[in-house]
Amino acid sequence: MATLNGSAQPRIDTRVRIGSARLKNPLVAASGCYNRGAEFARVVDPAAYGAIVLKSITAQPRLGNAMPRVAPTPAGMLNAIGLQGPGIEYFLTHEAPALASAPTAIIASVAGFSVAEFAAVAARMDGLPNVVAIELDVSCPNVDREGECFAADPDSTAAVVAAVKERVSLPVIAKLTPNVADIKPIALAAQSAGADAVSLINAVRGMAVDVTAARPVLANVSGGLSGPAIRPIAVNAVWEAAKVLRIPIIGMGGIETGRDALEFLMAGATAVAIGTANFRDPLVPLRVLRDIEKEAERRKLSTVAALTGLAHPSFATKTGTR
Amino acid sequence: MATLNGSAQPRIDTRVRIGSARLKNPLVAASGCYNRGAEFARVVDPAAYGAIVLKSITAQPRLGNAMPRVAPTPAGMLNAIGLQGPGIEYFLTHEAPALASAPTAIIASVAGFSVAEFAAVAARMDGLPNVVAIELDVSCPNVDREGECFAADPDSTAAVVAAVKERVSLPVIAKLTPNVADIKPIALAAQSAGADAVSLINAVRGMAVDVTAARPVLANVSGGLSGPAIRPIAVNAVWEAAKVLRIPIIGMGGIETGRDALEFLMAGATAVAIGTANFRDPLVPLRVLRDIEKEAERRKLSTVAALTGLAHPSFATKTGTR
Amino acid sequence: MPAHQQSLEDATLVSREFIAPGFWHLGLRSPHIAGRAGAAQYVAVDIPGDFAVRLPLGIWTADGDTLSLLFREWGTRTERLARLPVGTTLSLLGPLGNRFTTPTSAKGATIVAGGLGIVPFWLLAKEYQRAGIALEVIVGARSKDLLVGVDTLRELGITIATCTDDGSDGTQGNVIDLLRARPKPDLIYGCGPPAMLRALCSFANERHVPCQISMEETFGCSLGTCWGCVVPVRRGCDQATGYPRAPADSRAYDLARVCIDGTVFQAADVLWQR
Amino acid sequence: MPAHQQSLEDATLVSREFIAPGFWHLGLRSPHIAGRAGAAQYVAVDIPGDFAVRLPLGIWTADGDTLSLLFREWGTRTERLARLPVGTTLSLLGPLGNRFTTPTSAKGATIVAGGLGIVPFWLLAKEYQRAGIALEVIVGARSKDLLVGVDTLRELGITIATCTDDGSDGTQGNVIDLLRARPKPDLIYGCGPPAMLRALCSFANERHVPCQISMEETFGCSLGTCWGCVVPVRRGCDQATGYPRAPADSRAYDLARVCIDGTVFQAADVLWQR
Ligand SMILES: Cc1cc2nc3c(=O)[nH]c(=O)nc-3n(C[C@H](O)[C@H](O)[C@H](O)COP(=O)(O)OP(=O)(O)OC[C@H]3O[C@@H](n4cnc5c(N)ncnc54)[C@H](O)[C@@H]3O)c2cc1C
Ligand SMILES: Cc1cc2nc3c(=O)[nH]c(=O)nc-3n(C[C@H](O)[C@H](O)[C@H](O)COP(=O)(O)OP(=O)(O)OC[C@H]3O[C@@H](n4cnc5c(N)ncnc54)[C@H](O)[C@@H]3O)c2cc1C
Ligand SMILES: Cc1cc2nc3c(=O)[nH]c(=O)nc-3n(C[C@H](O)[C@H](O)[C@H](O)COP(=O)(O)O)c2cc1C
Ligand SMILES: Cc1cc2nc3c(=O)[nH]c(=O)nc-3n(C[C@H](O)[C@H](O)[C@H](O)COP(=O)(O)O)c2cc1C
Ligand code: FES
Ligand code: FES
Repeated sequence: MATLNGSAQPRIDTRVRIGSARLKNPLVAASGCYNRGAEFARVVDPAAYGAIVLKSITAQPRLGNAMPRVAPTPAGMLNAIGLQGPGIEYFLTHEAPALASAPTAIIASVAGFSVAEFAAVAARMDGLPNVVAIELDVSCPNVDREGECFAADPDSTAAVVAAVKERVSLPVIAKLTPNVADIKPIALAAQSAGADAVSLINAVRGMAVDVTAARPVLANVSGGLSGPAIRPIAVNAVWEAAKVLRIPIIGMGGIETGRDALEFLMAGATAVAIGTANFRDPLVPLRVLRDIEKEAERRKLSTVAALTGLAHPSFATKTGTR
Repeated sequence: MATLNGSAQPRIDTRVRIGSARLKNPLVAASGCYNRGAEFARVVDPAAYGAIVLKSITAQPRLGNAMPRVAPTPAGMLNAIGLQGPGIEYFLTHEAPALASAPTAIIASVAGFSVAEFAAVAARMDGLPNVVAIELDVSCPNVDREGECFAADPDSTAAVVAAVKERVSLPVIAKLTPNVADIKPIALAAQSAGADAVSLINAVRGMAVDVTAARPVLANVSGGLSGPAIRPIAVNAVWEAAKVLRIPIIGMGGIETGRDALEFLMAGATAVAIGTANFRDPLVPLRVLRDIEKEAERRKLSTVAALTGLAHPSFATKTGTR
Repeated sequence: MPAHQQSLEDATLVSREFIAPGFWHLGLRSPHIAGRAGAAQYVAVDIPGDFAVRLPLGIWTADGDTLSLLFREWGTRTERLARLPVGTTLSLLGPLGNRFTTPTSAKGATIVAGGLGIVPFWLLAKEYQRAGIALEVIVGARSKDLLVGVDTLRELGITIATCTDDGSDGTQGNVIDLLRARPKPDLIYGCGPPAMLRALCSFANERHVPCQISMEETFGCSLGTCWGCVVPVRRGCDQATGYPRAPADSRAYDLARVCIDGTVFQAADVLWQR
Repeated sequence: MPAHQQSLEDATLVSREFIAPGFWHLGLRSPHIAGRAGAAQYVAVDIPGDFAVRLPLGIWTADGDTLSLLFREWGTRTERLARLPVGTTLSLLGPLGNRFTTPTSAKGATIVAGGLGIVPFWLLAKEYQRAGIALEVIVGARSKDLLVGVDTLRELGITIATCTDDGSDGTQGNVIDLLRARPKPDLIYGCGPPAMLRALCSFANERHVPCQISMEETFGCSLGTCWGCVVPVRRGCDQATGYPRAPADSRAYDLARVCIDGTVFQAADVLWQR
């Protein structure tokens, strides 16, 4: 099991709050990138993360898209997994029990194609062992509204959040898409509907062409771009949302180093999620946490939470909640 | 003056058409990245480009944004130049005459903050020496409509294009922003309003935080992300627009190699523009053109134009115009 | 289970050999991974440059503290890898994936490789030599210049039949033609392009010959967590596919991950059409 | 004009020296650029990795076919550069920018450098030595560990006065304090952080001492085409600023590009506030 040289005892308080959930540190393994951590356990202790977000679960089993489903791109990758998954029934029977021995806090993730589906699946996640919050992947097409993506529209986003909030007691996190002209109205709609936090950002729509074969690389044609390439887009989304929100933000998109994570925290995020970078360097949570702690120390801060919004003018006037 | 080893005589027809304009090859130097080519002439012959798009010109002189205005990012850069420029009067008196000795065809670029400003500036560009088309940078905030970006809205985009078309005889190219949920309605609005082509894409909104100073790197906070990082986003925009458009597309965003340019052509672009890559490798147009020609040869095509849309199902049913 | 002992190791590039146009052979000092590498296992290489995901490459030879890679310049990552100077430090993750198994009862086996599908077989050949079991090897490619690694395998003292589509080396024809022309094998191992593997599976399944194939897909994580590399396999087969399963009501298969449930699958378990 | 003879050159890294924590000295064989480098000129380096724009670094020494760079690990690009093995090929574009000028009539001059602002002065000192003109050098930094390159400059046989904010080397105080304590110089050259340069310009302008400063900004293109690196300068000054000019009606200045109109500006021409 790998550890990092020079990572001394934490001298500062790394805990953060996401609604009523307390995470031991602000690092979250992003949905769809970490399973429950078991595959990584051979190289790194997944307990390095303050929480692990599960792959999004749908009502029905889904086979996902045809192959190829992933493609490397400059400083990033495209994926079009297509929400492959066993569906909520199988998940509850065969997988949820194992959450009792999860290495760290778990955030369940729900995806759906109608408001009712979100609410029904989320309700069944409430109260599972070690699950401290529920994230809603509202970046899928809304079949109630002609297939437009939920998170492209404030009303659809609000409808999902409100319906879920009615059914669950855990904190609810709305995960928004960057494929919009302005993230602020969507984030505000989520907040008004009762979201306890927002996750920013899901992958950015993109595609690649295989010029030898003269066809799209992905069988699904387009996919989601993740990795360092999208970091400036993601930091901007967090910054914009932080202008208008009271609820905490979980920032993500291309985090590979402590410096990258600090960009998000200083732009207004309370926690950060790491996805693609785990594939390149499984030790990434150790490095990032060590470097965040160092920065807090350098600034003579006693908590990591105090880094939130340091670069953001809005935070000069805000108080406590984050 | 550098040339490339092994770049033999073109054996295939590299010419392309953008409306009534004929370019000797499909490579265009992107707006804001090449001036008129003079600075590059010490290292490479700017005539390698089929056309050079000038930096966008506004009605009034503009000082642009405060410094810093650029920042490196993973596989890209951010810029927030802020349309610095001498304004149309100065341009016409002091700079336009030199266009008579331009190394290749020139595409003038116009930016404005109202429909009237676009039309007035574009009208004065019509008929300048060597200028073969006019590109409209509709990615600036629209003061007529509460500062929303023109290209975020189909109607604003159409209004600009229509107003300009009434005043100029040269082909008009609408340059659209990727910062929208769906590029198709905007591209269609430009086409219906009479645009002869669209340029896709302008830089993607992003930002970076200087974590040492705990403030945004750019004085303007956010800027435009360009370079290889955005290529999958740009290729996707071209692919989407090509589904619905009849007019040609100039594709751009992160092109550094022939393979990159081929992605755009095969996704449906008739020409491609290169911006940021000139900064890293001034020889980029030579390399890209050679490799595009090689690919056309490998496929036994007699024209580069025949590469357009090769990967795109819509092109199987389309004819001639591109 | 030895296949699950993996390391994240900083390897040193110790040799770099151009073997044919577009083909390279790299030697890497990587004691932990080399010491544990099994046939059909691979490493995930963090190529320096603007790459956010690792590149999976099969382990060709492994001897003492050194392993080697045999690869083609396919695209940007392999081109970059081919140009790194000796002395470069490269982060490797491995050995990854399961292995070809060598049944102790085997009387003999036939290896069928297409092009770079030869990669997993140097280690397998060594295992067979150690076990003293007879092995015959068939390697095919489109043409002579795409037949690489054959000499290295011959150096082990193994007899190899080659074939090419254009007859530029060995018999003219493909590996299945060659296989058909021989006595029915007891056991087959296969690796190569999808079309070849598919034909090989039909061949083996029709004749009820046990056959193990090593498959390839574009990988994202190489670790089993992104679900980017799935292949449909018969439900209830050998592979511990983990979740998610195909919907029980509609399809009689699971989606297995090539990167971690494979790369080795039983020919009888792989379903070629969805 | 020699400053305009630029090359795109594949240079070889021939030496790599750690000179103080975070500071590095690299030697590069780059005959075309080294042969033409002038004081205050720079190279734009294409750092291998995920970087879309070149990194500008001042030319420290240039001797025969080799030039050297003296730099600090500021961030990702300089960190990467510091870790490249000797033997690496690096694409350089240069020499870029204008140069310090050495008036033939000069009786003597004073160099004022802050921290890494020492970089342009090795080449300038050589020029002065060749011309046989007296030179005095003042170098300051926050503390001793940030004073780099001083020994190399002393090796040319030049007397150097140092100062540090904390008194850990030389006089305690800043370079302007030192300058004030001396007889009025005939000519000043300056390079260093913005605050120092600004103070230096006030000092020189108030006393009507001719003063040339080499400035720094974050660069995009390093070629004069992206307008990412501008500084306001007095209208009608020496610098050929090219377009675009500031609006004639409202402001009495032009925006000059540091990368190509500079990096050297006359202290009397630079406008520090907009
Ligand atoms: C487990 C595993 C083991 C592997 N072992 C080896 C090995 O030992 N040696 C080796 O050379 N490769 C091996 N590969 C294949 C290699 O990982 C891929 O070819 C990879 O895509 C090359 O990356 P790239 O960035 O250089 O090219 P890419 O940019 O990914 O591809 C460039 C172009 O090449 C085409 N292409 C890429 N790979 C292939 C392929 N395998 N077959 C046909 N066309 C292709 C693409 O369609 C594209 O047009 C292995 C793959 C896996 C999953
Ligand atoms: C013409 C020119 C010549 C130069 N010559 C040299 C040289 O000879 N030696 C040298 O060491 N540098 C030199 N620089 C500065 C160097 O190019 C920049 O510092 C560059 O930003 C470093 O890139 P990076 O990617 O490593 O760091 P970045 O990622 O750009 O910066 C990382 C962090 O360091 C801070 N930072 C970066 N640069 C500076 C700076 N110069 N001063 C204070 N804080 C900074 C940033 O604010 C940021 O917090 C020169 C710059 C120019 C324009
Ligand atoms: C292979 C892969 C699968 C993903 N699956 C999901 C998913 O099921 N639900 C979800 O909300 N986000 C999913 N994401 C998005 C990530 O959680 C994250 O928002 C995005 O990748 C940006 O972060 P990164 O750059 O650190 O990877 C997936 C990302 C990847 C790369
Ligand atoms: C420094 C800089 C300045 C730019 N200025 C303009 C501009 O004035 N008008 C415009 O339409 N696009 C401008 N662009 C956008 C480019 O023309 C191009 O659309 C974008 O950079 C994507 O291409 P690239 O990745 O090849 O650079 C600018 C881009 C850069 C990097
Ligand atoms: S490559 Fe990620 S699961 Fe196989
Ligand atoms: S850095 Fe581009 S103009 Fe100076």
